[in-house]
Amino acid sequence: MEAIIKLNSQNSIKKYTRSLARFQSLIALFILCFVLSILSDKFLTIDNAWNVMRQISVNICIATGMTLVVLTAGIDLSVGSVLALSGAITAGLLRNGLEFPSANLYVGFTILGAVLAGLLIGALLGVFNGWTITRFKVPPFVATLAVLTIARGLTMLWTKGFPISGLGESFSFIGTGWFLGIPVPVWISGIIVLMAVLLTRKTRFGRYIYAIGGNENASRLSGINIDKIKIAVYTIAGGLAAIGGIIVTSRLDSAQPNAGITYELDAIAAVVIGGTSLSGGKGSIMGTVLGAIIIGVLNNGLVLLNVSPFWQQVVKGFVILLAVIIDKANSKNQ
Amino acid sequence: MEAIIKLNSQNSIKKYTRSLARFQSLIALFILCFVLSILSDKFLTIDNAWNVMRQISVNICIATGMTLVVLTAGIDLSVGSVLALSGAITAGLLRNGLEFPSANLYVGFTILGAVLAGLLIGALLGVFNGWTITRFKVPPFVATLAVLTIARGLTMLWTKGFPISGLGESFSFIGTGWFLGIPVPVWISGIIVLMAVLLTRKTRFGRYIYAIGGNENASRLSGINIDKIKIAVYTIAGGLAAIGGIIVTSRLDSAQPNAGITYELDAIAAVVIGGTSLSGGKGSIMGTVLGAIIIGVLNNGLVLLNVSPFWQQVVKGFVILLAVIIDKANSKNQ
Amino acid sequence: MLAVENITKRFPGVIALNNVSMELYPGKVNAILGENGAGKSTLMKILSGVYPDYEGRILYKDEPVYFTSVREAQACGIAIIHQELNLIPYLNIRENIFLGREILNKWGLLDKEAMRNRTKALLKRLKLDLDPDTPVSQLKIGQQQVVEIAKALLIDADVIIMDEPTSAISDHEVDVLFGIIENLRKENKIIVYISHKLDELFRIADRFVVLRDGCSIESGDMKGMDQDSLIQKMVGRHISIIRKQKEDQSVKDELLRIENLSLRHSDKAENVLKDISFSLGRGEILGLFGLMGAGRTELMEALFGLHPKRTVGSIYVDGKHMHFSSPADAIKAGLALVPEDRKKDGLVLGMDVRTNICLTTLDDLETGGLLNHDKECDLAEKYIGELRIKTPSDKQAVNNLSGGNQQKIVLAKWLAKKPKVLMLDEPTRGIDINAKNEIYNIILQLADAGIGIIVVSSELPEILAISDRILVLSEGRLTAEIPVSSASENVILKAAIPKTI
Amino acid sequence: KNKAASDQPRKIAVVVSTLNNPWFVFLAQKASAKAKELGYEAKIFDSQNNTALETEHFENAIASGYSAILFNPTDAEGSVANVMRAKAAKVPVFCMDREVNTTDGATSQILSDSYSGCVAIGRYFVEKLNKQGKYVELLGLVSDNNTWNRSKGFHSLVDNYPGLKMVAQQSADFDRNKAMEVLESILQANPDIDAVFCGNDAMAMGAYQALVAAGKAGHVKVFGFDGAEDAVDAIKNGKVEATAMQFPQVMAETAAQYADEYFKGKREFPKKMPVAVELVTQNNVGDYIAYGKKDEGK
Ligand SMILES: Nc1ncnc2c1ncn2[C@@H]1O[C@H](COP(=O)(O)OP(=O)(O)OP(=O)(O)O)[C@@H](O)[C@H]1O
Ligand SMILES: Nc1ncnc2c1ncn2[C@@H]1O[C@H](COP(=O)(O)OP(=O)(O)OP(=O)(O)O)[C@@H](O)[C@H]1O
Ligand SMILES: [Mg+2]
Ligand SMILES: [Mg+2]
Repeated sequence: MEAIIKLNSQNSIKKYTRSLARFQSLIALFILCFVLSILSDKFLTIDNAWNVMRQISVNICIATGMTLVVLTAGIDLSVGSVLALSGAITAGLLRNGLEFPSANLYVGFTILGAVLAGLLIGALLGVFNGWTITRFKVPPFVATLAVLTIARGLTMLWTKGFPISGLGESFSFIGTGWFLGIPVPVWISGIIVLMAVLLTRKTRFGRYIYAIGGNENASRLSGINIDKIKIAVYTIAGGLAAIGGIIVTSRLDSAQPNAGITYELDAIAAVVIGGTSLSGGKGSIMGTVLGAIIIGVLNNGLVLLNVSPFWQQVVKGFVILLAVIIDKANSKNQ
Repeated sequence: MEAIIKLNSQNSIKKYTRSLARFQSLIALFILCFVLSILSDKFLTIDNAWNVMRQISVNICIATGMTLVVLTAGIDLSVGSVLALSGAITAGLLRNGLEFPSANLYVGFTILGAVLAGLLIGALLGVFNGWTITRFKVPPFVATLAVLTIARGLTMLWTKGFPISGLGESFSFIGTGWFLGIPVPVWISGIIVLMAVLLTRKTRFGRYIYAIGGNENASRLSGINIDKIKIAVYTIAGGLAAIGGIIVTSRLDSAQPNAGITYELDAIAAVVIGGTSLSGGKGSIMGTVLGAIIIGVLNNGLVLLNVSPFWQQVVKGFVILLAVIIDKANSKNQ
Repeated sequence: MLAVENITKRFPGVIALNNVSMELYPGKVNAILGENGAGKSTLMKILSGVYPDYEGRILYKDEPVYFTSVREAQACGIAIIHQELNLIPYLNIRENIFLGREILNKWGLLDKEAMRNRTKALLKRLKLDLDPDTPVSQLKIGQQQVVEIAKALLIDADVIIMDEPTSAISDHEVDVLFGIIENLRKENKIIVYISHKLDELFRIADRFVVLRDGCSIESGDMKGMDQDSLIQKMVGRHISIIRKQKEDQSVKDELLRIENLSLRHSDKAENVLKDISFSLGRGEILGLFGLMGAGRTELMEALFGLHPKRTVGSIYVDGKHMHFSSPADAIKAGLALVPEDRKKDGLVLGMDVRTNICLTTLDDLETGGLLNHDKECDLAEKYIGELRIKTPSDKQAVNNLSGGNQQKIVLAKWLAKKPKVLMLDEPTRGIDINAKNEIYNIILQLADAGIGIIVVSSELPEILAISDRILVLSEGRLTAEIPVSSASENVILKAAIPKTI
Repeated sequence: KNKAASDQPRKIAVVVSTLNNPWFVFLAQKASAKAKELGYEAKIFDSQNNTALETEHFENAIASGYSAILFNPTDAEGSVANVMRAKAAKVPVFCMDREVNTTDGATSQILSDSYSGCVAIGRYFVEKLNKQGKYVELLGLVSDNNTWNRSKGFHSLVDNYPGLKMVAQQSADFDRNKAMEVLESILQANPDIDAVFCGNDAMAMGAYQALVAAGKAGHVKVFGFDGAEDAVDAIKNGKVEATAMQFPQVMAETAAQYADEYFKGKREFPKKMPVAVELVTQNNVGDYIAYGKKDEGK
């Protein structure tokens, strides 16, 4: 009896320190926020907080998908292009519908229809990624790099290189609206994060993602269908990039053919700053969210302080480095 | 006696098949060249061959360094920015020298001096990469991403956003000259490749690079000084990026502040298409060279054929995918 | 003499060594005994410079020494064969053996020929018939272990530490190794030998040191010791070794039948397994014996659906013809495989104990589509208790557990799956005598519960102790099928030795 | 050599700095369309804002027998070497929109003067703001010297009015989304600004979007540069104050026309032919369509 009580109390202490440990990047974030709030009195305002949240919502969507991919020891470089293509498809269908001159047919699209079509395209590109990676054993880096190029080309072909603008008030709601006092993009990214947390922590699928990244061989021998899980993960990443694309398009009221260029780097940076290991099997969605917030706060802070664009990059590089070093130092002590 | 003979003949057969296997990407390259030479009569000309060689020489410099880094299971995203900064420093020193207004001092630079200064900067940034990675255990992706940003910022600060041009005839020789019937950049990249092949195959240092990438822990247990090797590898990568920067600057007779953007992707693509595994320990310099040639031939070929720029991207993506799939399929049969 | 004084080593949540002292003598084989997790490997790692942070001190030739790196220990003449294989998979044998001590020619470049020749000589000495240029990733685990031994023999060391060098090799190679150890002993080297195979210790060891729970318990001369008292010292209490009650039984109720199974080599046009047929009954324990490289592991893998494209032949489970195109299919049909290489194929090392144990049975641990934390904990606790897995908690990463305990986790994860047929490839490799006993016990219980069991083992006593029937494999062919009642070491060995030699 | 080639149509290369910006897509398409109309084969090369890639395009184009290059340089200095390369190969180069800093490289340069265009914008800016107020400048890519030409042109005028205070100067990379995000953040620090000057129209549209989100549309005046479709529409709807109309179609077609004349033997071309940049405001926007005047080119 005594032993059990002792065990329990030990357990709860451990749990407590562990849950603190999980939020270690918080320390770096706190320091950053602290410094910024000293330097600018505009930083710590509710308005600005919503501002930052809204700005990072797209990166959070993408980075959430990227986290899943990276947890399986993969990588997805195509997200930026997928974002652009999905946004362009949605905008194009919404604006112009689909014409089949040969059949003398015109199909108009509702907002829902156009959005679903955009999502479908994103998911399909994800399936394609997963398929080449699992079926032909193409390294994820190359497979998704190829899709990066292909999707960008398709975007250019679809838009002919010109933005598609004027998508209407109601479509704008997705990117610029507010609901219950919270911006809609924040709702969307929040829900995505919640679902992803649930997925990674509480479902079999999530567990398999970690297992595959940790040891693919052992996972196969444990009866896990590696290919299925991987394809699913890339599909989710594609779908989430598409959601990001729709948010961006809606916010700008315009689909830009060059949207999303280098977004993959931002997303991967959020993932890695958040403590997920690029070799797979280790990391968390909440870490990625923290990583994205750190990047977002940094971008916001540098503009608030009106740091010259030349210096911004230098400062940004050093702060990111410092954030990771602080994080590492802490996780070591613990 | 018989047994020995048998063993030896077996050995030589094995060696033979293995050396064939090493050049497997050649098949993909041959197919590509064959198709291109059918489609365009300009493709298979000596002029065009030098053309392609000269064009890929910068990527080969960078990708050679990248191969070493990737073999240790690292990655170096900073090469593009390092290239820009080194080029800018060399051009700036050559053009304007260094002024110390406080000391009322002006230091002029010879071409050699300016080039060495550029190389030094590249190597120093490499040392910095290696130092943060080994000393603070920052994941290479983040560490070099930070340096990517920092070096780009420093380039902007140094050039104030303007190109530095008019560097003189003799400096141009590095990028545009010919020597013994071969373009100088091709000489430079060729020598670098030779030395890197020697390094990886014939030296202790090279052996340790493979060992670290194959199993870092086991290497440490074998008494290898991991940190030293890693720092050296990043330093080499930085130095080679600097050489690339000097070639680019010399070819254009101008240092562009935005030079080298996304070059890291090209370099990594060459490495991976060449069969080096991003998880380290496996791969070769010659593979990377083949990868770079495939990319270069593809870029060249798509331009020679009258493919529209938008379609080019789509085609390029698919061809890269196909090249890797062909490669994989062959290495499986063997 | 090498002496260790009051060494204490802590890991987060564990005290691996607690005030340990011992003396190791030259010209003697010093055996270190202890249960899994007793701290043997940790102590050896301190001696070889892997862990520079410890309390206490080391005396070598009466001088205090302190190693901050492996290199320093090597320079002092200390060589070690680590328990865990530490080879670089993509490098070849020669490159691995010379890693960190390459021979250079006069240009400062690697002298490949010199290294190849010395490797050849070493391999010959160890009777490993392999080309020095074979990549290590193509070697089976037993061959890799021989390479590890070669690596330690390369440097002219004064102290040679062998941490379970024989866990993955069969008797033939053990004999070779012991021959080498004899020589080293004659050269007055300090030999430290760790093994869970007590019979080996009686053959080779001169002295023993017993560790229990991180403390040094006793040391002395091997002469005059018997197995029971050694076990008593290690475990702290008396245990009796389990043996199966021999009741001659023919296959009652057929569970698994294999007909004409062949397996093509992964890159050569020949068969690794040739025309194998046998059957397994409900509640039967089938022992599968063979020398290293006989193809036992390949047989298990083929049965488990790991090489669907290279396998031909028929598999029947419960009389139903089956085709397995992946392990998932085999698992669905009720098969389970505890693989030979637990690190590579058995465990997700970075994950914790609980997650590893639950990995195969997640579908049973869900409520309403979500994983149920309590059910997971219960399952993990159950097996940690039943198999006496020594771990500070079920949240410990399996990485940090001792080898024996890792093995138990692999076993646990398959027991949780409640298979019809359990295939165990070297299940007691690296496991202490007590745990071995427990595993035998479990195997027998499972058999009583009607599970068909195939045990692959290189240890004849083990095979003889627990099998109902024994199959012998030699060069990919089934050469004998012997009911245990008529089996003896001689008969089995005769069938196992290839005819071509 | 020319004889042999004359059986097939001659080939004209259109090398543009980037296709990631609709303005240049338009320029490239018009140039290639005009060349095709004149009976030539035409192909577009995208330099992706990368001078080194531009060099490759020149080399490839020269090697594969293009007879003229309609050229939109990535950089006034960095592209000099490329133009000289073509000159050495006796391939005439006609620059469009952007200049290269050499007098004897290009056969002719048909230029739109960003600098004076921005001076004009600056003048209108001062007038609209009544010489009084706080404003924000959004720069393009800081590594692009066009960014600085525009900025300098603007400031050469506006900086003479001490009542006009620039409270923030940030880069938004010529990108609509980036402009929106950057201005959103700037508005946090400076909620009371009166105007935003943007280095191109994409950024102007992004800035407008940010103002809408902050509820400040209509209170803050937005100025762009280029004459893109969205901006012209936005000026019509009173969302944006003004932009500077460049005439890509005019420049592209002139360049193609010159190439045609060159092949027909003409060698005397104006070294520099400026195409005026016109100020488009809410007063005269009716005369303009995307990238041009209403009546032109139809
Ligand atoms: N890196 C580590 N981190 C945390 N705990 C560790 C680590 N390495 C070992 N331990 C713990 O230290 C104890 C001693 O382990 P050690 O490997 O020395 O045992 P051993 O006697 O060699 O066992 P075996 O016979 O199974 O090899 C065990 O409880 C183990 O879990
Ligand atoms: N990946 C591989 N590449 C080349 N040869 C292989 C490979 N795997 C197995 N072999 C060969 O197949 C034969 C059977 O090996 P296997 O490991 O199945 O035997 P085993 O009886 O299980 O031996 P061990 O005692 O090592 O487990 C051996 O000759 C081995 O060399
Ligand atoms: Mg041990
Ligand atoms: Mg085996």
